Amino acid sequence: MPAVELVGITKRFGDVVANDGIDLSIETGEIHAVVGENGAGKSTLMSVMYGVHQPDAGHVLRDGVRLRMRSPADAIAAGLGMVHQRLRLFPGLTVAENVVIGAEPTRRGVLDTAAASREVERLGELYGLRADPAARVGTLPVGVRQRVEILRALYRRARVLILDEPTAVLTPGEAARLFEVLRGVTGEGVSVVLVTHKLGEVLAASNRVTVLRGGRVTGRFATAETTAQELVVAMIGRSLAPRPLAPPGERAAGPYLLEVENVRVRGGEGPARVGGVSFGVRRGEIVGIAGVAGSGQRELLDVVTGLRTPDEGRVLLAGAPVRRGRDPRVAYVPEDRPGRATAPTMSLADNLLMGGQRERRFSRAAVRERARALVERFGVRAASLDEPISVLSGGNAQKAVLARELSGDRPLVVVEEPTQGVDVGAQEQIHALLAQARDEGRAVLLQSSELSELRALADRILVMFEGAIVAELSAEEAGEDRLGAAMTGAAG
Amino acid sequence: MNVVDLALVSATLTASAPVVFAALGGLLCQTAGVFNMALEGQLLWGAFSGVLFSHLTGSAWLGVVGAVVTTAVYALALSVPAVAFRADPVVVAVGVNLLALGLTAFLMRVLLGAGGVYTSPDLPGLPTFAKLGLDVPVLGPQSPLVPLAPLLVAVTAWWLARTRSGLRLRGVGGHPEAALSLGLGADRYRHVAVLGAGALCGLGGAQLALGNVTLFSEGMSAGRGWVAVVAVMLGGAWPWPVLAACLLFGAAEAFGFRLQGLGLPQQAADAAPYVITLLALVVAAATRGRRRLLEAS
Amino acid sequence: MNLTTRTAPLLAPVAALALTTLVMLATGVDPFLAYPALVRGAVGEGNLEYTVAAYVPVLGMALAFAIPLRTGELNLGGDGQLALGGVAAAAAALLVPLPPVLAVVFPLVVAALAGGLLAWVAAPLRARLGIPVIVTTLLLSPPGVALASYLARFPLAERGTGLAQTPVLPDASHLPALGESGYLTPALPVVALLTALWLYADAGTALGYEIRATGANREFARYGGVGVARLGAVTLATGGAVAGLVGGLVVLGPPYRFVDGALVAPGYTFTAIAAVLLATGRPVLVPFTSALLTVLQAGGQGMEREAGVPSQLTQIVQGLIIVIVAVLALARRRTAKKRPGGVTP
Amino acid sequence: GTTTGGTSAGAPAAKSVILITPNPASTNSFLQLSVKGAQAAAKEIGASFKLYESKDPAGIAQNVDAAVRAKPTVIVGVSFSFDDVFATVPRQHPGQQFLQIDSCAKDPAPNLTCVSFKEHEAAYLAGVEAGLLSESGKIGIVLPIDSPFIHRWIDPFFTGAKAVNPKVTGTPLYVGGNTPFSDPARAKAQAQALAGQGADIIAAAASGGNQGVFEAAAEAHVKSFGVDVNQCPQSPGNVIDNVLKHVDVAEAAAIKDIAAGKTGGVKVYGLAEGGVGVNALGDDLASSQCTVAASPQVVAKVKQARDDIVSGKLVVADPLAG
Ligand SMILES: Nc1ncnc2c1ncn2[C@@H]1O[C@H](COP(=O)(O)OP(=O)(O)OP(=O)(O)O)[C@@H](O)[C@H]1O
Ligand SMILES: Nc1ncnc2c1ncn2[C@@H]1O[C@H](COP(=O)(O)OP(=O)(O)OP(=O)(O)O)[C@@H](O)[C@H]1O
Ligand SMILES: [Mg+2]
Ligand SMILES: [Mg+2]
Repeated sequence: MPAVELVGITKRFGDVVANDGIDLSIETGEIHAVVGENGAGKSTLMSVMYGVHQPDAGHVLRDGVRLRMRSPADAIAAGLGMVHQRLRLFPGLTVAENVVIGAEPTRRGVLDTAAASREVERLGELYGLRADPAARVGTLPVGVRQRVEILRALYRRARVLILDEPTAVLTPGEAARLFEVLRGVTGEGVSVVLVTHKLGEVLAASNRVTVLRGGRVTGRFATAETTAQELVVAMIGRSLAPRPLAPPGERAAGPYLLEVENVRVRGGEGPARVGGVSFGVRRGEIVGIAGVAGSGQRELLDVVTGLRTPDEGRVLLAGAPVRRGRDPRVAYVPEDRPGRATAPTMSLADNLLMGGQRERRFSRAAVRERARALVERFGVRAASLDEPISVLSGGNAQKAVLARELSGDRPLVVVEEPTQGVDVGAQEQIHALLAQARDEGRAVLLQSSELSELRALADRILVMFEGAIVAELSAEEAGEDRLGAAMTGAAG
Repeated sequence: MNVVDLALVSATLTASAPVVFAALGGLLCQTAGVFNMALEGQLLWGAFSGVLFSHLTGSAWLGVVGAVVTTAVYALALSVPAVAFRADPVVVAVGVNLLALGLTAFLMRVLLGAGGVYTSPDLPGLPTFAKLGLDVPVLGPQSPLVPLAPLLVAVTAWWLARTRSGLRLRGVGGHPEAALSLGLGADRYRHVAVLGAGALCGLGGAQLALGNVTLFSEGMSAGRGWVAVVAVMLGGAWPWPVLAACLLFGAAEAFGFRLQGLGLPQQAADAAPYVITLLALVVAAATRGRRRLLEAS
Repeated sequence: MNLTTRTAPLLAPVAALALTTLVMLATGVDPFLAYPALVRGAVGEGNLEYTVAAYVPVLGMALAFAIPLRTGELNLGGDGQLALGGVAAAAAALLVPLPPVLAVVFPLVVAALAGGLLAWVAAPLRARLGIPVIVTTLLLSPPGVALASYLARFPLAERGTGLAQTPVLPDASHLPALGESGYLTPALPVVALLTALWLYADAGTALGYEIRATGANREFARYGGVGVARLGAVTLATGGAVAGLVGGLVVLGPPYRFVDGALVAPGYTFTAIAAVLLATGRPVLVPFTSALLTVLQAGGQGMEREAGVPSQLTQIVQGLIIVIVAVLALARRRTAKKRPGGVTP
Repeated sequence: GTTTGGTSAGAPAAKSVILITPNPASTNSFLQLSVKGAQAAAKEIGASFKLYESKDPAGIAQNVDAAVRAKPTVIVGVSFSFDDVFATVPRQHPGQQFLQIDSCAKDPAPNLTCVSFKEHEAAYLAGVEAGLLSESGKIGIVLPIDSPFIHRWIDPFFTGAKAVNPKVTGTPLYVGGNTPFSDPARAKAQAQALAGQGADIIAAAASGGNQGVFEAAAEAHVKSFGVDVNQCPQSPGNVIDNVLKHVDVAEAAAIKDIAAGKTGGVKVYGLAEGGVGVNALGDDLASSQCTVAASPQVVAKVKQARDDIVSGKLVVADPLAG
């Protein structure tokens, strides 16, 4: 008997049918991957399973028994646990408080903090999920935070663990550790439902795969018997063209467009975040930046784009220092889409304008005209230019940001995590756009935690560790093993 | 003339007590993630209903009970739109404050038959400790609600830190979606926090109208609710610092009165508490770092 | 949902009036007596002029609140800015005798500077120390009012009168009358012009776009190269300057002097805030919501005069309108980003 | 607002009186008294009565305009706040009679009658009582704001006290804040501050805040003074006396005069005219609940001082004149 069974789930949001009669069964102790394009209905399905959404039709069976799901409380009671992509932790509370909240141990009515800490340590020991119970969650790196979420589910004796895009924000090392943990818990008889856009993970870690498209199931596979191509076809209805992204031989030459000289940034939260970094990027090349989270890439890129003033050193663009605030010669695609790259409540047209508002005489018509042109040229799928950008799917929002930044002829392109949370189809288009920018003779600086992305796109990869560049690898040299070693500080 | 003496301490406590109650309410709401800017109106309603029920029942303590209950009910005017309907709490608060101003003045005319000020020798006020037989300095001239204010601060501090519901309230305020995914309905906690703030403002209003004085006058909250809003921010929504902020304001006000006696113009005394509070805020912000303050807002 | 959003500013007054009628009936007030008196009090013979005159400070103070609000900052210090502007205008007119026209323009400029300066103080405190503008402006308002009061009471005081007020300003500084009673002055076209300018700047200029973007997502605007701190300072100072200017315009109108408390007593600041919030984020509605609330307030006095119904009833109506609008406008805020202290996650 | 005496709309011949206050009358015992006087006069001359309450200067002007349109027998404006309006409007409407209480516009038009009071004379008498009754030699007074008009109570009060007891020191404290004329809580705090500094007499001239002063006085076991009307019953046993201003009497007389065609001019009511006074001088002292009744020697001294003032032997300086 399956541990969980979803039967005929249909869920509508207004006119959108997010889930359309979906059946899904999860066996005890298996890792079951759910894949599909942006907006295919994966998160909705998980939310239904976890009681966040009530389905318009269909129901959920747990060990063969039909569940009454009015809220996540019912799901938790039935032994389900969920790890959301945007982590649902309380930043102001400690690890122990975060784990036990909602099911707190008490002694004579008073919180038993000691018991909570003991429990966190015991579970951590058992599943290899170490975290300091007394640490405030807001101060922890994202990988550790995710562990806290898993701990929380396990503390509640979850037998079915739902993870929505858990690796999207993890470094490769953190992701590897996560899969170790997942294999550990399945060994204990826990079932795992894994939503992801990374087919590599699916093939490496899962037992079975269900593919969604447009709210329906378009494929069910045993992982051992399928291939990436087969999955892609089920997901997007065609296969991806094999693409030579970095045509070898044509090495960019000439002077550096971007020169970073001995840049030092002392962080507010820790010691020096960037300690004396120098490098350059030429026109016509893509330089990758790799490194585990917190190695200083974020701060370095803030300096390069002019958003942050370095404590020491300087950044030159075409021989002139980058302007403070934001240099208009830099196209910049930040990682944080709702926080920095877009204003979620503003319309798509207004979002597409930012940076170009002073280029021409401002008028409403001109703003819309510009937006329409960009949407067409970059293939952004949107129902209306006037709706808030927040209604766009992740992939489309990302394409809109790229459209805005790559339009015009800014010579330097700085991109962070361009394909995070973006489906494979959109990933392909985004990669093509970056390659095109390079071919137009721009200098591209690409930061990504997706090593495959770096290896496919970058001419050179700079590896950062603890605020310094510890290795520079050419595209040929950059194997996963060498990159991985350099990122952990082992000489590369 | 002495500028600092025990009477000043006493005056500080008197001036602060209503503000402390209101600020404690604001703190609860802030912790639960609702920005409560309606303290001014609720304090006013608390003062009015305290006098009304004291008048109707002939007992000041029943007046306090009436104030606590009806101000909690009045807080529904904030909690239903802002929590249940997700309306902007700032907008709702502006309406709630105006409504309180109009309602109390209107009902005062209609129910108490007085405009402007309602006072009567028959209106029972809260007893002072002196009247209860405890004629000591500082506390003697105060009503029992005055020491209750810091006591409630202590209870709140303990409750937030050490109890199940306190922990959950902190969680709910910090990240409502997270609470939801644990099956902890954020709304329930928020409603309770807003209504609790109402009850506290009822206490504060009752202390103002039946403790500090024994009468109701139109608009008698006179900005004390706004001071409470500031105190919540100045104290970073932590119980003890919020209490300290309220006391600072009360002391500045009492001290301003003294300065008047020394010949400073009345306008300087009027401005003093605000200027001193702002300076304290600047110093606190400069030392604490800007991040925390913005978070607290 | 969209329909409700669009009609919220219309629907809310209707619902609020219905609720108020209930209050009237419950307390034995005859609505058929009260409402006609309310309307006559606002627009009846001779009253319209005063209602229009009261519209000037309400609309002006609405701008003072709305301009910084577009960058996401709440300016609650209107009273201080207004009073300081008023007394500054009086001081300028009394101390610096100038030929006609200049004698009006110079005090107004000084008034705008005074109000703008007081509001501006909040900007660096926000940018450098992270002290919320709402707190700073709130705290700076009473000292502003106190300073104005002090100046009117001592250095600028008129001798031999009972009130804390300045002497009557020189004739050259009087705003000319546009109507019979002198209460209609060029202040109305001035404020109307400012409103039109603001509406144009907000919707039709790059600056307006940058201001809106800052309000929608500060970090986004910063990323886009907008100087958010500078913009915050500019909008705050502009809002304060408008408030100061309003103070100046009132003082240069009848009775042509600064009377302590006269600017603050009518509560223009909070009426204006209510009007702006009533417009639920659509600037073009601000002139209309301001008019609605002015009419209610002016009408309230007439209602009290004529029908003996306490004018506080109109405060009840206003309070109810705002609460109801907040609920009806929730559809817009569903998708809105988290605002400081807001409940939207 | 209150309306009595039927509707105002009627034949133009019907008499009517419209009283305009600068602030809501309810917060202010002085204004309430002026309402009482106008009501009484209207009744006596068979006129209808209407009360227009203003909230700010623009409201005053608006109310005056509305009143002019109603064409009553007389339009009464109370206080200094009407100085500006009554300097112009009566000239524009020469057919309309105006009456200003407690102040007078500059160069009053012939159709403007003024009634003003020498309350400083009464305040002086209260000061005499305070000077005689104070044991600590420290007296205080709580007032709404520091405006020149308010000094009509302060300065003569202290002068009177010093006249009988040179060692007396007097301290004025102002309520201030957001609502200075009706903030009993702040008024009480001010009175407590004075009591804390050893003042054993704290006069209340804080308008709507007076009750707070009386409460503080009662709690501190010190004595107080009231203003305008007999406020002794508001806090029995704690109020020595009151600085009375018989606005109602003076106003009613003026209204009747105007109705009878005796218009224009400034009528000043001092101790001599019986327009101001203290309860100690009244016939009903015994029933007034004022504690000065228990000190006949003080009453005698007050009577002496009154006589000196009336006879011109003693001149109390008007703080506003200086
Ligand atoms: N709360 C909601 N209200 C309205 N529409 C929604 C809501 N949640 C999801 N949708 C819509 O339902 C569809 C499915 O969304 P869902 O989040 O399930 O996709 P997904 O497969 O998780 O996408 P992604 O890969 O981007 O996470 C989309 O069209 C989305 O716009
Ligand atoms: N109210 C809404 N109306 C229309 N579309 C929405 C709405 N809310 C969310 N969406 C869309 O639904 C999709 C999924 O949004 P949701 O908030 O469910 O994120 P999620 O997929 O659960 O989280 P994540 O993307 O982090 O996995 C996004 O493409 C988003 O744009
Ligand atoms: Mg999803
Ligand atoms: Mg997603």
